[in-house]
Amino acid sequence: MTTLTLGGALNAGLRRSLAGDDKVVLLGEDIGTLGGVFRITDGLKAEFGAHRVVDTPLSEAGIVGTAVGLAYRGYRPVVEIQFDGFIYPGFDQIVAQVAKLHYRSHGNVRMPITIRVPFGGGIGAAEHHSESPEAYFAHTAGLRVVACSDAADAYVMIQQAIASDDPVLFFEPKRRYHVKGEVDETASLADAKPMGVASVVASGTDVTLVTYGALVQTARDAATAAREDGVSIEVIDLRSLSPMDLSTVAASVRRTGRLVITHEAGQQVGLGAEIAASITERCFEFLEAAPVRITGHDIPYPPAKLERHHLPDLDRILDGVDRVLGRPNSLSGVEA
Amino acid sequence: MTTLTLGGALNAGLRRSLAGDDKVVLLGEDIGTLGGVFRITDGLKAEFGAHRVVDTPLSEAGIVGTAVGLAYRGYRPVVEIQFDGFIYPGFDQIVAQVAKLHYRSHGNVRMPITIRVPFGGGIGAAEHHSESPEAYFAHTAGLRVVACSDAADAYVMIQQAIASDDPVLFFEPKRRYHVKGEVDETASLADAKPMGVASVVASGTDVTLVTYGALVQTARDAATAAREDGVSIEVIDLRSLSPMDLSTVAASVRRTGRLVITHEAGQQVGLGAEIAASITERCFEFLEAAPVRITGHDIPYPPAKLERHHLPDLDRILDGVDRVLGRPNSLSGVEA
Amino acid sequence: MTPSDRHATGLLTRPDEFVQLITPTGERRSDPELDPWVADIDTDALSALHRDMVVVRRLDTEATALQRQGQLGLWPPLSGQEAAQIGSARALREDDFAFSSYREHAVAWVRGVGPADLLRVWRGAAASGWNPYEHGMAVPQIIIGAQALHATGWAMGARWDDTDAAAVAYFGDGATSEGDVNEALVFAASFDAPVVFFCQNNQWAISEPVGLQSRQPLARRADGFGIPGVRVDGNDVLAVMATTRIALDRARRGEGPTFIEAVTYRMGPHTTADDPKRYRGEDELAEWRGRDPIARVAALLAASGADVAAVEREAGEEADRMAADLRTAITSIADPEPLSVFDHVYAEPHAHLDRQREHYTRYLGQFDDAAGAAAPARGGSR
Amino acid sequence: MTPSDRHATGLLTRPDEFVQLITPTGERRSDPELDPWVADIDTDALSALHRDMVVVRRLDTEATALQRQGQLGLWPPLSGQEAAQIGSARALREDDFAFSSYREHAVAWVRGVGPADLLRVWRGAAASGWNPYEHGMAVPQIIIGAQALHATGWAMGARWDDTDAAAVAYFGDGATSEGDVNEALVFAASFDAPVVFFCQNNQWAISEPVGLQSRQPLARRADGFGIPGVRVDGNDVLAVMATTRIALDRARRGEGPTFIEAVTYRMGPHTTADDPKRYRGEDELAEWRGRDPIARVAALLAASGADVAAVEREAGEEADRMAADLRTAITSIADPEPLSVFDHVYAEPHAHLDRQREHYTRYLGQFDDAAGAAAPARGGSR
Ligand SMILES: Cc1ncc(C[n+]2csc(CCOP(=O)(O)OP(=O)(O)O)c2C)c(N)n1
Ligand SMILES: Cc1ncc(C[n+]2csc(CCOP(=O)(O)OP(=O)(O)O)c2C)c(N)n1
Ligand SMILES: [Mg+2]
Ligand SMILES: [Mg+2]
Repeated sequence: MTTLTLGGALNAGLRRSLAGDDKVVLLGEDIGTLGGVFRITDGLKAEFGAHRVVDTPLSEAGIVGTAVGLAYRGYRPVVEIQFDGFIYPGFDQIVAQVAKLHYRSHGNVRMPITIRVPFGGGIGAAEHHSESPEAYFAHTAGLRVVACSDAADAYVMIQQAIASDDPVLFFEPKRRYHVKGEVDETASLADAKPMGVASVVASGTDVTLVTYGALVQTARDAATAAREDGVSIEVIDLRSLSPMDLSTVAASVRRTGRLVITHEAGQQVGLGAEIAASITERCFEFLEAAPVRITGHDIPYPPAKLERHHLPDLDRILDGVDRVLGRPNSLSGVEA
Repeated sequence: MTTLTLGGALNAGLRRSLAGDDKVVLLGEDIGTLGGVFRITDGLKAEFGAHRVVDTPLSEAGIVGTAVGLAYRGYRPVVEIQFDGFIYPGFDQIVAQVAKLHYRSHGNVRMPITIRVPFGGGIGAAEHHSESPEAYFAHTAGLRVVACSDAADAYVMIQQAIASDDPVLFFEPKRRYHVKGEVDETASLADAKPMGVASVVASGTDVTLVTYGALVQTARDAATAAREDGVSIEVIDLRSLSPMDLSTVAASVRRTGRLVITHEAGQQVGLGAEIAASITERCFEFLEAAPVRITGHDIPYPPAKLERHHLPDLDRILDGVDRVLGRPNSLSGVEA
Repeated sequence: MTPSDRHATGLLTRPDEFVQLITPTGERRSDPELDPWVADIDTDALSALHRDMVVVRRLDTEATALQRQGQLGLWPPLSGQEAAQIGSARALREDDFAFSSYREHAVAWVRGVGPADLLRVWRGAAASGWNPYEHGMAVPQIIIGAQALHATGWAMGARWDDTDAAAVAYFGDGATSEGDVNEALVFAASFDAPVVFFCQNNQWAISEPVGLQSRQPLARRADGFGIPGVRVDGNDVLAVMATTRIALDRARRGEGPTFIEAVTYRMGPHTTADDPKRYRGEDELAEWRGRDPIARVAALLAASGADVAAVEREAGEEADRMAADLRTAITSIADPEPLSVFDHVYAEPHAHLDRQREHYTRYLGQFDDAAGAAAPARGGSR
Repeated sequence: MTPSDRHATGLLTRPDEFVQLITPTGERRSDPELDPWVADIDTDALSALHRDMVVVRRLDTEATALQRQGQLGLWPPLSGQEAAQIGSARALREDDFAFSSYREHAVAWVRGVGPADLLRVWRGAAASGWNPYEHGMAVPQIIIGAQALHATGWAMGARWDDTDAAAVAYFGDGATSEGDVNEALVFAASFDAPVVFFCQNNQWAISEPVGLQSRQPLARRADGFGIPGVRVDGNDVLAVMATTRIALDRARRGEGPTFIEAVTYRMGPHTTADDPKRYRGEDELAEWRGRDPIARVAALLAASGADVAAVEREAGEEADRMAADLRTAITSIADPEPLSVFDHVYAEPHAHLDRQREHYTRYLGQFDDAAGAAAPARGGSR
């Protein structure tokens, strides 16, 4: 076991993927000489050369579009989008090309492209630097979408994403880049938990709390706080957002009868809606209350000084837990 | 009252908007001389001139981006995206600019831009010509999203969208362009039903069936067919997808206790998820069964010969009705 | 065939000229820069190019007819652009890779795509017609300009792989306004990608004249990106071939991308769903008929003493055979299986979609079981 | 000030030159094409430009200091680009409109934006600093290149409105690779939009040298779109002003867009979060220090017999005042009200968001009610 930050674990995982397969190439803005604005690719250009770790011109459509061409030629491109908010100029290439080419070519052309996206807020950044665009991609057939939440998962999941023959949107919780964890760099990928499976990161019996990315830690903290309050929360780190491991969530909800979902993205037509709807379909008889969503507001990401009034935090999550438990909460008495 | 096709009603509505406000300009590919590939802008360039109905170079980001600049100058641009699948190159300008500029400028800069999108399948078209991208926009804060379903609504809603000081994604059910209806061209906009309000288009007591766009007609047909079968379906045309008129839906579900939602877009993180989740939040005590979603599959839009195996139709909707009623249906016996 | 060992390729930068080797009346103009690159095109080879063009023009009329008969859902005709497509495609090597739009049927035909595979998509029976790796040609692209980036990426990879294969990106005049095409020029220049940007300026993007996209020759676009641009008579199969060969040779030598504007004309409608009378006059069409790419080759053959009647007869016979094949092919295209809607969305198992497929299988099963109590079909056919 | 009545504007197309009026050592070079456009810039006017540059450089160092002190979250310094920004902004008329990126603080300053409004955003206290209509300047743009299209659209509207106002789009060298900038050139050319594309080539896009975006002068990009391009010494305030005036004059006369590449250098880091030592050497910086935009104006003033010491003293005093204002301003910026997160998302009522606001109001209310039984706050500060 090595102690690595989440960012360091990604770096180690990328290094191992580059070393293990000649066809893995990294593309992005400032990822070479600079090592990325978050230093996730630090040292990799020096180690693998400028044809493996490629500083590209400033164009997201260009990066993703050339990655498609490289995939046509048998490469496994790993694209870095510098910040979440800069993915949209590449949106057409992602949803109309990357997502569809395997289908359109009847499986002849593979698109094993990994698109790395540092995502989410909480770092006091300027606009367009704190977005949570995952719902757009989870709604897009042909893509896989995952989000890691700690160093150990980051290390394994980035390698799994690169090894996958399908395109993967890989969301990295940027405000947790510096959080350390234990990583087993010797373990084989074959033994690792598959990318598509959720993790129960805290067991509980009263409420199931589902999240992913940076909020996994917040959810754990909420579970700890609630325990003092006599409420036992089971926390599930979804890990894969498309497909979602609904079996794991449903199994938990069948026991707890109560579901809270939290994410930073806006509520309207977000992941929380899908989880709530899908679990209601699967567990209707078991539900004691309607699933509760604690999410970012449906607003453009606000200026830094206001982001704490936008992002779900421990208190807002616990307020949601109260709601699902029918205890007094912020919505008590509000007409449905 | 005049009898107009849905397409003709849009044309009439656009004409009235152009005549009523000098600042209304239409921008798009082939909308001028040709009158649009669906002829929705037929005759308008001849009537209002090339500065009011503008054939643009072939670039969706260009069209939307220049519309932003025009809005900055006080114009009310009405943009035509030729087909649903061609909106993605303009996605960044829509979600990062159009949607956010009113917020970013503290309300100083208005973005009264209407983006017309012929959407949906069922016309035997080539790929990228049958998409239902509405969920992406309904998830985007700062945009309004509406879908018309008949000539009367088309005529009124397009004028309301143009008159709105907010940006509106205006989805037009292209396979219904030729369906005729009665339009009152003399009525004043002020008296019309607001754009944000849903319509109960068929009353019923057993099941609430919610949809929008082209499927409204299919849903009505399903209600008719079900009546013979002794099932009374209330059909709601959502009309506005963001915000959604959930009060109208909730009021219906409180009576019926059962909800079916249908749309052509894929299921995962689609509008149906939001409606199911929101209504479950509001009507949990009233629900007799989990809301059922009948949607396009989560696949890239298939080739024309397969589209009938992708799109919800009368039979699939009725299968969903059976499901929500606990009658034998295609899922009977399938593990949840 | 490749005189690059003898001649320096040179930086073919002639954006403001109108490079031509065969005039509309069939005279052979000499061009010291281009001539060596088609020195191998003797009477036989020229007759073969003539035949190619006759065959693909027939392909076009036959497919258009099939659409009128309801056998195809749609067809985007190539008529008028035979020289541009044949001349460039015949310059390609087997290990090169073509990325095209929806209109390059002649390129596909040269790349060995058979009749059924050409029609499959336009019949609505399949998402694509052929395996790209069997023909060195990508699935055609409908999103205007997107393929220019794919070609560039492929070419970057070809270079990193140390091959001398090249990519060619086909796109139209309208496409030059899309960000993707311009970004492709940026990337290609930056990475010295062995890619040929082959722009068929057929004067129209549906109803929009090329003047709306650009007030000046499109070939001049390239220089601003550091890429040599050349403007060639796109109805001159020889000039197109020479130009493309030079561009490919540059690419193979590691000298990077070239931009070719082939000036041509779309004689037919944008697609069978289009009515060009709404936006362009008969005069224009008549003028371009006088520049027919096939007629001028026949005239040149005649002038050079070939038995043109025989050449035309043989071409006609091959076109007849192809047409017969096409009509057989169309009947051979089976309707896809309902459940194939779920195939190939992912390369690896996907829990959600697998479940959706299972549900839909069960749903369809109700109908098979005609006597079954559960069979809905209450709405009849929709 | 606008000699266009006397001189034909001419199509200032000098993409391969390096247009300069003041050498780095302060010599005045004559340029028959440009000179008439700055004939009004006498010693006083030149001193004013000098003062402008001194003040905005101080603005930059003060803001950088405020960031280091934790008063700002981030600051993207402009140091080195004073001449490019001042020279161009001082050429604008009040009814013109500037669309900028995040780095054009000097432009904002010239447009009359006050200290608090300049800092507000970088403190994280507001989504934008000023009302665009009060200053003829849009809210700055972070999405690289997007504003080029906005400027073009605004200019199209200005033309349709029959005004002779013009738009200017500021963007960097890196931005030229984004589709949006290229599409803006297409639209501007097609609609003869009165817009000036003002590209500050400061040699770097974060860690990427300009050579990665283009192997040749960026000014040459324009010609391929049918737009005149000019390459100007961006550290020469006079040449920048002359060039921008010519371009604006063309725009006002209905002659369409111009592309200006102002060759300059970003002396500081990309932002206060950047460490340029990781990607560029001291030599390069030293070389560019020798081309300082302020020093050369001082040298020219000295050569022309002005009392440079006085000019510099007055500039310093104004900079001191501005710095004092800035420090007062920063303390005046109030933290935004929590519920203002919901303000201005829409211009008209929105049922869903109104409900969300109501919920959040109620949620926050629990905390106010400190003694209330319901107040959660169990997690304390997160
Ligand atoms: C992104 C996008 N926008 C719009 C369209 C609709 N469309 C299809 S073909 C076409 C014109 C293309 O013109 P050009 O590039 O000149 O090619 P041509 O059809 O003449 O071969 C348009 C606008 C599209 N397919 N993709
Ligand atoms: C669409 C987009 N992609 C990436 C970024 C991240 N980013 C911010 S500034 C920058 C470099 C811009 O370089 P340039 O255009 O030369 O302007 P400069 O910063 O030098 O003024 C990048 C890549 C962004 N803001 N927007
Ligand atoms: Mg064309
Ligand atoms: Mg720069």
